[in-house]
Amino acid sequence: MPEITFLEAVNSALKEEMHADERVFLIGEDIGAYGGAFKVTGGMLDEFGPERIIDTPIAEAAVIGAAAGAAMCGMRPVAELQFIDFISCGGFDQLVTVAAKSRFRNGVPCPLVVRGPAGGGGRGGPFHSACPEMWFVSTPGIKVVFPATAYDAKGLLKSAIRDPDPVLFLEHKFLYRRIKDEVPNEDYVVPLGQALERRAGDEMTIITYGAMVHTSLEAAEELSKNGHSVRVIDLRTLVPLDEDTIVKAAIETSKVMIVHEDTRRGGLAGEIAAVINENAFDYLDGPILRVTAPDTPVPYAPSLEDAFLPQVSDIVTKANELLQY
Amino acid sequence: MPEITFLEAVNSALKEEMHADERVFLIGEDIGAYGGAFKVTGGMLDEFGPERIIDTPIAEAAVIGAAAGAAMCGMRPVAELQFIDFISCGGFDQLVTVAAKSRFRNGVPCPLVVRGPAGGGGRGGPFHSACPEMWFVSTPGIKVVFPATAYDAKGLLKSAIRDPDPVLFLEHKFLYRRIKDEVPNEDYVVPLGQALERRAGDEMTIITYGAMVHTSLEAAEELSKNGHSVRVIDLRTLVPLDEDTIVKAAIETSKVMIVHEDTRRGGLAGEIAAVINENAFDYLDGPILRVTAPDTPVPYAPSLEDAFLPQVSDIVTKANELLQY
Amino acid sequence: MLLTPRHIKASGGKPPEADKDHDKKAKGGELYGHYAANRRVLDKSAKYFVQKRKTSNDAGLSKAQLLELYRLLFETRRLEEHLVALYRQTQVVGGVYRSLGQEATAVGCAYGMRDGDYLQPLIRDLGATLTHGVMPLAMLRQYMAKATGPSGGRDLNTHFSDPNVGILGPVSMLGAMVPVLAGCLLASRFKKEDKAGLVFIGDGGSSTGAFYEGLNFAAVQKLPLVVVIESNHYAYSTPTTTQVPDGNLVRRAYGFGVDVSHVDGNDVLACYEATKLARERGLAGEGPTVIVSETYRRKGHAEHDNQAYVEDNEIEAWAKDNDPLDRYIEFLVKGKYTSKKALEKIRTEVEAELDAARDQAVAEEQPDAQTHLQAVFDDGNTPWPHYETWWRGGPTHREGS
Amino acid sequence: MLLTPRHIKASGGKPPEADKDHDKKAKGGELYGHYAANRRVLDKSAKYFVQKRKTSNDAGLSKAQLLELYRLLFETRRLEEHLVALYRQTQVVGGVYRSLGQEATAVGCAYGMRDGDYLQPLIRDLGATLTHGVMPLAMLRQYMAKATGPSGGRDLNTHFSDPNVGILGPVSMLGAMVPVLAGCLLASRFKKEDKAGLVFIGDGGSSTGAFYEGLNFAAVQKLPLVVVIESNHYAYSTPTTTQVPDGNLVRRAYGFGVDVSHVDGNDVLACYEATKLARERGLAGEGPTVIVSETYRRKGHAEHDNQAYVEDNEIEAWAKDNDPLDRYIEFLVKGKYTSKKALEKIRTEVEAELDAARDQAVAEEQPDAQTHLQAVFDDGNTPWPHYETWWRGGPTHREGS
Ligand SMILES: Cc1ncc(C[n+]2csc(CCOP(=O)(O)OP(=O)(O)O)c2C)c(N)n1
Ligand SMILES: Cc1ncc(C[n+]2csc(CCOP(=O)(O)OP(=O)(O)O)c2C)c(N)n1
Ligand SMILES: [Mg+2]
Ligand SMILES: [Mg+2]
Repeated sequence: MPEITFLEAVNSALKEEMHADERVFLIGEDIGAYGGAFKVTGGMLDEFGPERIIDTPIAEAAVIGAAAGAAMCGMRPVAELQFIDFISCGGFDQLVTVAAKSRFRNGVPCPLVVRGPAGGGGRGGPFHSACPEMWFVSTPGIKVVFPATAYDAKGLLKSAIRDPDPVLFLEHKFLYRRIKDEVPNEDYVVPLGQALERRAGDEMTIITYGAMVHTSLEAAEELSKNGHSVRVIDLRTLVPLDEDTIVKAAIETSKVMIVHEDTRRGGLAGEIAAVINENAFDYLDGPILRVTAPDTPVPYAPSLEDAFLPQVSDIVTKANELLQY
Repeated sequence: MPEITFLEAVNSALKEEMHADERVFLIGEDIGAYGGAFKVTGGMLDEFGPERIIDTPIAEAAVIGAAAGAAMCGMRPVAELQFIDFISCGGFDQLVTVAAKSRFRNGVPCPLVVRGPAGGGGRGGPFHSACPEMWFVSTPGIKVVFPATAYDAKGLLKSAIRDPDPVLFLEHKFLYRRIKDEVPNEDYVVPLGQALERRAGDEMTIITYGAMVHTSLEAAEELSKNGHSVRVIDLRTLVPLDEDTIVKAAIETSKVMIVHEDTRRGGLAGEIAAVINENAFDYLDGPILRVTAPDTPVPYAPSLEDAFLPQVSDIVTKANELLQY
Repeated sequence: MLLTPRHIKASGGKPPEADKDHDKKAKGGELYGHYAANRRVLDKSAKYFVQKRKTSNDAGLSKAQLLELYRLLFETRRLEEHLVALYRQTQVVGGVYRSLGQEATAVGCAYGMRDGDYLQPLIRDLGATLTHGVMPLAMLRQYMAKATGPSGGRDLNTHFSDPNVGILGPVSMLGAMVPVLAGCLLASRFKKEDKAGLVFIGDGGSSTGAFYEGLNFAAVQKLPLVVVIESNHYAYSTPTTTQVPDGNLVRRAYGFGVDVSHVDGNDVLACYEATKLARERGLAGEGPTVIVSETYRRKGHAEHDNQAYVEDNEIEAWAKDNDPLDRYIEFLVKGKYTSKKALEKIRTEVEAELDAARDQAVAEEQPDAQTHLQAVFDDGNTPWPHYETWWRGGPTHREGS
Repeated sequence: MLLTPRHIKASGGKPPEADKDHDKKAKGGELYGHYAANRRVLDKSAKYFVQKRKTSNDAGLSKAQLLELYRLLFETRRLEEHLVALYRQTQVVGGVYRSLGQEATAVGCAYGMRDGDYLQPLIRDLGATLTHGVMPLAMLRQYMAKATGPSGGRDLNTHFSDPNVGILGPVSMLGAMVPVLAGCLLASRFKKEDKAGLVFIGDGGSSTGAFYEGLNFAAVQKLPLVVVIESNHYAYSTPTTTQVPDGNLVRRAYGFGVDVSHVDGNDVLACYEATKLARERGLAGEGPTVIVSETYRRKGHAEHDNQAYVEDNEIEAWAKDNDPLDRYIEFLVKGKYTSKKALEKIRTEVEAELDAARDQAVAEEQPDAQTHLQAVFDDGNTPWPHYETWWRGGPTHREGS
């Protein structure tokens, strides 16, 4: 199996799905000749032509709206946002209003994928570093995917494209060229809604997703040096949330910590805390704790962004607190 | 003290603040001659003239964007959305991007208020019934207020207008003409960030806000008939969240249930569950439970909407479960 | 005098200019269809629109088609009256939004499309919905939130979709459906279907960013999209002059670099013809057309609105002198296309059909939460009434039917 | 030949039409400022813009003002070159976005405003920022994320604001600042201040819904807003013809019902004059003006962009024959407004200032998270550098200074 980067994995998922299914097309800004701001769609214009790789005006309501319309009419559009931050513009309404509610309102499926680079660490400042997942996790009707590895990125994107409902697919830009995996040449999918245990452990569990999977694994490794056995669960999909895996971990390890890059208030950690309370309260031997970014916009200066982003040491400190509880 | 409706309370807060502070002005759709879709600004055009009661095109990015610009330049704008649902359109970006980040980015305060009718029960269907609070609770930089009584609506709106930061002020439309309170004629404020114990109790606590305060109080009354003593806390402000009152209730009653009209996944209940875990885990005698709307858009038919909205009986049932835990 | 819609080419054609002689010409009746009429929004008298005008028949419609149009106009008006009556009996859930006085735009424009084309009606486009093929019974069910209605009680009014028959129900967020329709037409391009799209928007809704982004995208992509701006003087209570400088919607449309048609929106044949031509141009690869339809909303925004913001006599003047049905009847009878008796027969038939539909709909049930609060995602549950239960098909005589 | 910007009145004036003789006229050099030039975006040669043209001086500027403009143009270009050098040394955090070849628009338009007016520059408007009164040192600090920079390291590039001196830094979301500037001008109206606003937008950014809603609102409210569309052929890699039919930004602007000025964006005096006039009209109550500035982005979107999508020789042709600094020097020297030596002196002064500023900024610290990750809400912490630390005031000779 070849080793490819996260970015190449996304690219090859797009290409393979476009070859396999003529209903799949791409739409977005600068995705054609330029190959996208991060070159995720590099080379695809030559391969598929301007009819299937549609460059648009700077108009996210048009990008996502047109994708939604095409999806309702039987296509399988994949819309790219140059940075996922721009989802707050006109396209927001298209996703939460048009796409998310279509099936419920009148049984018309709207199988579009909106994908784009998310997350910090790239010194992008307040408008190029967002983790906007909670706007959509809290909106019924949108699936939300946030992969951590190249293998998952490819397998999950394929699932997302084949899924009969709207999917927001978040690609952590810090991982694009930093993460390499062995990825099969044969077609495969990673099903939506299945978390993965990335590291076994029985003293406590860290539940996390996206780039924080790697930070959490480092932290778990460090904790193991002091003899601690920490399970690390990579959610991979936030909607549907794999409650079974979460609850099982809570029952088996009795201590749970949630780590996310997103800011704290209203973050996914709260939802997980509620789910565990409802399903595994009796098994808890300590409070469900959170390590998250603070409630500020993402700052620009490296000194600030590093303080903003959860670091290995933050996780280790909080984990020790919980382990000693 | 005169008894006035929730709607009249909002109206009089706006009027009094406009009289007291010439920097205050209103901007929105049909708020002038028509007095707003719900007549909240009725009569104000005559009193203050078209310069201070600005009717706009149907363009929420313009409404909130212009309010944000004026706020940065020293005014105290109050923007009305005809229904808060339309916050998903272009105005969303203005609120989460321009207004919310202004102070953090460069120390420029952006003291605007965005207010509008929220919530279900009015048979408004999927696009006129929203509880969109979590989009903003999860976005650093916006305060979120959701009053339950006429007295609070007036006092909190005054606080919101005087607050140095952006505030989203949600008015539950079901309460507009159904709730009447004694409201003082003299100027008063209800400070942001302070929850209120609406009913004393020591066996368990229901934490809630908005229209669900009334539903929860009814449920508590019903539970009391079986001898149960249930505390009911009205959050009033979701950001800043009154963590002290929440934690104190958890410590004192050991059992906590959260009730909200908003849908479940990613709702405020999760955040509260996390806060309690972090601060009062040892005191809990049972899991933190949730009664919320299900994860669907708000349906139109009365039969469906009634099933969607949490009812007294839903609360009682879940409370009994927790009481017996 | 042939009253054809005024057509402004995207490039090369004369764009609109302010007309200093407006008032003089208006008095002389010359200004028919001229954009400057729109400035009368500011006026108290609405005199311009009160000019007696006939309705053209250079549209080349057969007698059967002309009568079919009348049937649809009448059906639209009467169905709305039924809805108001049901509203007063608290049978309707939520509000009723009338199109009284502007039925010609909804019906005429929709009649200019063909079966299979995409139609996106707004709340005031009941007539377009009926014309494109929805059963009156379906609308009654929808307004009364019945389980049998097209959205199974989950959504209201014209808010129901089935792309298989080309109906794309709106969301309430104005403007949002313009990019969505552009997307439908992208899909048709992929599938090599010969489909065009018709999307309605209000004078108010045309101020939204979504409208701008969507129409511009369709223009750049040269998609066969027909956009009808229903310029009915008001957006809720707001006059058109608050939506766009001088209330000039034609200039606004011109800025998109698309063809613009400026028509008398109370002339059902002008609306029909403008749409038909726009559709053909679109399918010939010439891109979108915006039709600015001048009409007037004689009722309030919804039944609860008492229209206190409207000048005295404005409504009465429009009702008396520029009712789209009255005008059309006059044209049909004076032009000897039909007899009063034939029209009476149509009315009797429609009345009977609507009475029956109402009785049936009233007797039906609201949806059960066990079966109708599901399927936010595909979960194997498909409790929606299939379009075959609410679709009667396009009108018999419509071209291409 | 006086080269004044072409001005199109919102009402009554001649709106743009397609010009069949475009190519002929363009060859003859007649088409100066004509909107049809914009269609050359499609062309490979960019020949039209290569026409040798002079720069006018019917703008009525004094010698001191003319030299001040030169200083600002040169300072802008050199400061960007410093930033590129620092970027290569990994001293800059994030990217560098050049305005090479389009400095005349940023500087000229900003020079047409007055101190206290609101200015909203975008990433490519460093020149406007300097012209309005920001210190080069502040920009260096900002690009290197220093605690001493205007945003204290929290945000980047031109993203810093202080309404007290009229600087409204953008958010990255294109178009979003147009309604915000309209709001600033509402505030000035309330306060009875005589302030106008200047907001920059790209050809690409003018496709956004926020731009549409904001400009339309300003137009309906007749606010004194000057909108400069920097038509520089590209939005990232996307040509203007993908943003708007025929790449026709003048027609797009005309649709808003505002005055439109179409100028040679590489002519600093034309930009100055168009802005000055637009500002005056705005303050006289005539509402917004859109200035469509024809220019060319000679560098990639940012330093990492290799411009593979650009046709051969396009950049070279613009550099050789239509550099805004070269043109202006030629005008100044041939017109005997100054000597080569005087210009050389200016350059030497600017170089020294910039060197000193760079050395100072490089030596400074990044912000401390203890003090700079606070105050999302008003919490008594105000760690932002006050504008007095980054503001040198408007240029000495600018009108109204
Ligand atoms: C984006 C958005 N903002 C506000 C509203 C509330 N609203 C519903 S209808 C309406 C007036 C619409 O006027 P117009 O577009 O002229 O259509 P008409 O009712 O005249 O047919 C308004 C403001 C909405 N539905 N969507
Ligand atoms: C709403 C929005 N969508 C996308 C982007 C990403 N983006 C940043 S700059 C840019 C190109 C801008 O082109 P243009 O407006 O022509 O300005 P120029 O760079 O040419 O000065 C794009 C697409 C953005 N900043 N905002
Ligand atoms: Mg209207
Ligand atoms: Mg550009």
